[in-house]
Amino acid sequence: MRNISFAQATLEAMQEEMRRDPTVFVVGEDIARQGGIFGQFAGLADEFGAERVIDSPISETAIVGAGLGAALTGCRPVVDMHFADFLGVAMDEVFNQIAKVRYMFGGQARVPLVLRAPDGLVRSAAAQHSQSVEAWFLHIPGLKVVIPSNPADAKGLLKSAIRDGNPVLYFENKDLYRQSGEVPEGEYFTPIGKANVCREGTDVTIVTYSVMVSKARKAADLLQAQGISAEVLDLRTISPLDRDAILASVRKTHRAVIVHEAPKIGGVGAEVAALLAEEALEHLDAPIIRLGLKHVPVPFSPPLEQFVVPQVEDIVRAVAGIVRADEGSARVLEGSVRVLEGIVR
Amino acid sequence: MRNISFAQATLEAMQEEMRRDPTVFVVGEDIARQGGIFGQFAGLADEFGAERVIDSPISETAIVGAGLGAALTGCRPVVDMHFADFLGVAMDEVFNQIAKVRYMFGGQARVPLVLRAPDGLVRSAAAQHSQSVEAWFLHIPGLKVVIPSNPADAKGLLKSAIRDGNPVLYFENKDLYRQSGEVPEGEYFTPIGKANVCREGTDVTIVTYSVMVSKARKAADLLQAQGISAEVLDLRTISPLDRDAILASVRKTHRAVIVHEAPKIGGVGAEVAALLAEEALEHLDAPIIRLGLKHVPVPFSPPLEQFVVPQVEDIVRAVAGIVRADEGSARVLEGSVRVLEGIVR
Amino acid sequence: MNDHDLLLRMYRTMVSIRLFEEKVQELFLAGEIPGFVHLYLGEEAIATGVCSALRVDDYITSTHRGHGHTIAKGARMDRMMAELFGRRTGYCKGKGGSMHIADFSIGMLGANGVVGGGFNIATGAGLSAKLRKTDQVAVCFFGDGASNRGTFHEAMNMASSWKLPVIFVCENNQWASTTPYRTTTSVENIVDRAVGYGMRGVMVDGNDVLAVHAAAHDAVERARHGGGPTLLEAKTYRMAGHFVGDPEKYRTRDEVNEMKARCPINRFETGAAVSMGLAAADLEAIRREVQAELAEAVAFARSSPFPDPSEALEDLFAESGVDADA
Amino acid sequence: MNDHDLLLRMYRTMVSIRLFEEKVQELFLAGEIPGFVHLYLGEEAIATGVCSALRVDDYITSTHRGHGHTIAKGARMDRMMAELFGRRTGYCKGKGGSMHIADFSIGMLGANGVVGGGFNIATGAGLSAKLRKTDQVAVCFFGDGASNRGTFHEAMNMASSWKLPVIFVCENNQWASTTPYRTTTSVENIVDRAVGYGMRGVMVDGNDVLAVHAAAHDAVERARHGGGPTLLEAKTYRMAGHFVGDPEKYRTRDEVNEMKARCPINRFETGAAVSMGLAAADLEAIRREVQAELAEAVAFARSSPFPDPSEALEDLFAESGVDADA
Ligand SMILES: Cc1ncc(C[n+]2csc(CCOP(=O)(O)OP(=O)(O)O)c2C)c(N)n1
Ligand SMILES: Cc1ncc(C[n+]2csc(CCOP(=O)(O)OP(=O)(O)O)c2C)c(N)n1
Ligand SMILES: [Mg+2]
Ligand SMILES: [Mg+2]
Repeated sequence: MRNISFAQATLEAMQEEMRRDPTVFVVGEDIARQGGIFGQFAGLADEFGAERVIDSPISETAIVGAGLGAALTGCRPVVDMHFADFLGVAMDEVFNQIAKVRYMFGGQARVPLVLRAPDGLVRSAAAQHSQSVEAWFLHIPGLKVVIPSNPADAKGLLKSAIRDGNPVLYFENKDLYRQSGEVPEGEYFTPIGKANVCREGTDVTIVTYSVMVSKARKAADLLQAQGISAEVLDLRTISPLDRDAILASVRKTHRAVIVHEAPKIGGVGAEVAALLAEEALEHLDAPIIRLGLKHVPVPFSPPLEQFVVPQVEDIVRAVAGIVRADEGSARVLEGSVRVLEGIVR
Repeated sequence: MRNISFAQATLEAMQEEMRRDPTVFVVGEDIARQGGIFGQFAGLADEFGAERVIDSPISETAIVGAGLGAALTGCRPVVDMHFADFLGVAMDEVFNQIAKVRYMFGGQARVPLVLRAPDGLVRSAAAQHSQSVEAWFLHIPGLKVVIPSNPADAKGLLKSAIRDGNPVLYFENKDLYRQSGEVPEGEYFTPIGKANVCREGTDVTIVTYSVMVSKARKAADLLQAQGISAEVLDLRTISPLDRDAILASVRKTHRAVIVHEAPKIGGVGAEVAALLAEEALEHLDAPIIRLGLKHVPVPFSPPLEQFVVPQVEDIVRAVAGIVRADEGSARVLEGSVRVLEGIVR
Repeated sequence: MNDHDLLLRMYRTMVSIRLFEEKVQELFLAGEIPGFVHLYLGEEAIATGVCSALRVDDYITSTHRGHGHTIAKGARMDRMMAELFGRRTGYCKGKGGSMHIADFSIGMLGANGVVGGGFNIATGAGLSAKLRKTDQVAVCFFGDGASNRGTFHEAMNMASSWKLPVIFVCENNQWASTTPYRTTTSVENIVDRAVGYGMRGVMVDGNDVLAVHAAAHDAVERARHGGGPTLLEAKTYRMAGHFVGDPEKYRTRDEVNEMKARCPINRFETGAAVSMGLAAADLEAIRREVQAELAEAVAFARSSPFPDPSEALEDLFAESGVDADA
Repeated sequence: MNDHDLLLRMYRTMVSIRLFEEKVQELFLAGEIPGFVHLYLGEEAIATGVCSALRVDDYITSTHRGHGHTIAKGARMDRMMAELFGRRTGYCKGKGGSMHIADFSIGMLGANGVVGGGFNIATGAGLSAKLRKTDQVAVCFFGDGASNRGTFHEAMNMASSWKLPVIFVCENNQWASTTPYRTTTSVENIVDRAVGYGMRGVMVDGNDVLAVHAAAHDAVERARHGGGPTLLEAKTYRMAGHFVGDPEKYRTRDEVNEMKARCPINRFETGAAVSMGLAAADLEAIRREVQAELAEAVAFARSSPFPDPSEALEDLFAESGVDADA
């Protein structure tokens, strides 16, 4: 194990895959000369040349659409979106073309394409450079969506995404780039579609992903001090959701709090909560709480920006709220209900 | 009251608003010469001229973006998207510009803009002409989203949308255009943000909207014959959701089935279910069931197309499933729980 | 291939398209074909002239009006017809229909329901050919209306900046559905836009299959040998309504009839065929063969089963994971 | 307004922009300004020349590099600075910051964090002026890099087809962030693209404020009187990094220094100012006045309060409903 940054981890994945397969290439803005605006492509152009590490025009529909054309004809393109905020510019390409070609054409097409999209808040970048939009893609059949929270998964998921025969959206949080963590030596892959219990607990499951995993873990530490044992489930893949892992954890803990940086309303948290309400209602001892961006665009001014996004204390408060409310009264209720259930079912 | 078609009802709304306010205009493809591909603009050009009923180039970013520019400078544009499927082409304009200008600029801007988007399945139009994408916009702060299910609301909501000082997405289901219904004489407005209980019931709430309302009502009739009393709640507005109406109905019936034509995963139903799991968990006597499009693009072949979308029988089955499961055993449980709750809370 | 063969081959293609489309119209109106269909009637010379200049491993992207391109690139009429019927034996197993027909085995990368959706896909196919160092080329067919989409601009600029082997073929049929193209398009000729991309632009009579073939051949050879992209505008006319069933209230019968007189197939039969000394009997034989093939195609489609509903859940993802693609 | 007044006004505007930007750079590096800032250093003559040809009720749309446009259209430096500081007294109450500054009261419809996001907004403002039968015009400022966005194409085609009163002003500063424009842009001059829209195209030296003013004045007068849109390309150079803090590894200091010698303000001082007989003392006085104004602006920003967190929930929707807007 080594300690490297998230950005460095993604760079290793690119290097390994590009060395192995000459049809892998990367295209986007400020990639070759600048090495990526977050340094995540540093040095790639030197090793692989301008033919495979391509500075594009400011033409998002072209880089995404051409990525599809190249994927259909024998390449494995990696397209960098610069900011996830600009996915909207190429939404038709993602939604009507990339996600659908295989299905519409009856399985003729293979689409080994990766879209990398740096997302999330960073340094007061304001409304058009701070967004997290993964939920849209959960709702679009034909896409896989991954969203790592740490360097090891960043590398392993990017390698899996590049090897996949299907379109994968890879969301990478801008605030995570500089964070370091342990990364295995040698080649490895993080499976797409598998969540990760990154902290075990018994009283509540905090379902989360990306930059919010570290906030959730901090919250779990604080909760521990209050005698509450929180499990933290890092989804890692948003589509397809790891239903089994979510259900298993909540069936164990009987309570769920879901946290993401994207707007609460209509977010991934809604799908997770709905899944639980559909498949595990009888295991729930408390309301399912969701935390996400307040329902406004991301404001510029630092105090406003911090206010609209979930903080560690918000998570602590939310968890404590549902565990505590339960403790006295509801524990009693719960026990009685279980007994009754045993009798009548 | 008169009986007119949904298309005719939208046309009346346009006529009334365009007569009243010379800054209202409409732009889109096949509007003036053709009167809209579903006849929904028939005759408008004759009355208001080519200056205010404008056939546009096939330039969705331009018609949507120019709609914003015109809205910011004293007009009240109505922009027709031709098919909701093409919203992705102008997603950046909708998402990064229209939804955000007022907020980003600290409240300086007014954006009285309506985007009309015909959605849903119709006659095997296949993957790129059959979609319902309202859920994306629920997740975008700064937009209002309405989605009528009948001619009366179609007219009343379109008039409210045009009068609103904010951007409103108006989804109109293609299969509804030819359906007729009662429409009041004289001017009226259907309020944005208010759901409508269009059938009262006591055993379960079917939360739905748009074309699925009539399927839900048919299902409710069939369920009645089985002794199950279903309430049908027509959301009418997707954003902001009428939380009070949803909660009130489910607190009364204790069960919810949510139905839409858009993909189940990540759809509006997820938000509704999550809302219930957060605010009304203790009132729920059964899992919350969601019905929506199976997780694939819409296939062309008629038997496939019918298979992927929720049918009346699916609704009946889903409702009967949760009400029946309850009936024997759970009714007992429920009563006991209520008693216990009274004791411990 | 000698000239004679080429001419006969092109004639066969044009006739195949014409008869296929007439049959589709008939079957659609009879209720046998679901969905929406857009016919290529009157524009046969363009797909024919262009695709006859391509190899089977070259790529094309098509439009909502894609039957002609598909036939010209070499697809089978039976599997096409079955697809239009929504049957399991169709090219897309009934999942696509008229607007989403594709045959990847011959480089036909798909019709497209999104106007202007093909520009960037073709550009990417060209980029891929360049990266993989093959000498394949990619052709993007598109309409006059599509030339107003932003994707036209982004693709043209990218293809020209990077000298990609792409030929952009504008089928200027003078109408974008119900709108005469000059009311929404700011130039008389779409080819005038080539200047804005430093790209070669060529205009041809799209109803003259020999002219189209010659111009396409030239553009393809350039592209194949590193000479970069071409914008090729073929002037033509949409003889049928925008879609089958279109009431066509926006244009007069006179206009349509006048243009029908310029039918590319007629023109070939009475012009090139005569001057190049093709035997009338040979042409007649081709027509008969195509008719027979088409009759079989219809019979094939009719007798093919609909897919089972459960098949709706197949074909979303390729088998994958690290192993499948290693 | 006589020539003398105009010249002095333009000089004041250029100096205001220059000093504002230098101060912003300093304050950003000192950590007083959050977010990202893109400076207009070296490009002052363009916004100045263009906006001096506009009325206060004309519209402009701006870019991520928008301070210059905002000042030139007549905004107050104090409220601008307060916005950059994220304070409640800023133009956008601290919600926008550098990339989203706007002043609707003077027709400044907003900076834009999306490159190419302004094309269609300006076109819509032009459409609106035409519909409302005012004689207002709309100016869209954009960069060489933005000219490769599809929105450029769609807006240019629409504005030309409908003869809208819009002037598209390309600030060709030769770089799109880290990319030299010729590596991704398929034409030498952006103005070459006007042909593809049947639009008038004009190229000027963007470091010559008089030339810019003259060309803009001409375009504005045409637009105002029904003569339709113009594409105006102003050649210039981005003297600073793409954003403050940019390591600029992609270009040499020599290149930058050479271009700095063409400073538009210097050029005005030593050229037009002399030949037109402006008194050096007048120029000096202007500089001093601007400096004082700027010092006040900084003091204003520093002393202004941050918004209260709860204000984050305001300004999403206009008060509305049928009554509010009736
Ligand atoms: C992005 C998009 N906008 C609008 C449509 C609706 N539409 C389908 S075909 C068509 C006209 C296309 O005109 P043109 O490109 O000239 O092709 P033609 O039909 O003449 O072959 C339109 C507007 C669409 N399918 N996609
Ligand atoms: C749609 C979009 N793509 C990419 C970016 C990132 N970006 C910001 S500025 C910039 C360069 C813009 O170049 P140009 O238009 O020439 O303007 P300049 O910065 O030179 O003034 C890029 C790529 C963006 N903001 N928006
Ligand atoms: Mg056409
Ligand atoms: Mg530039």
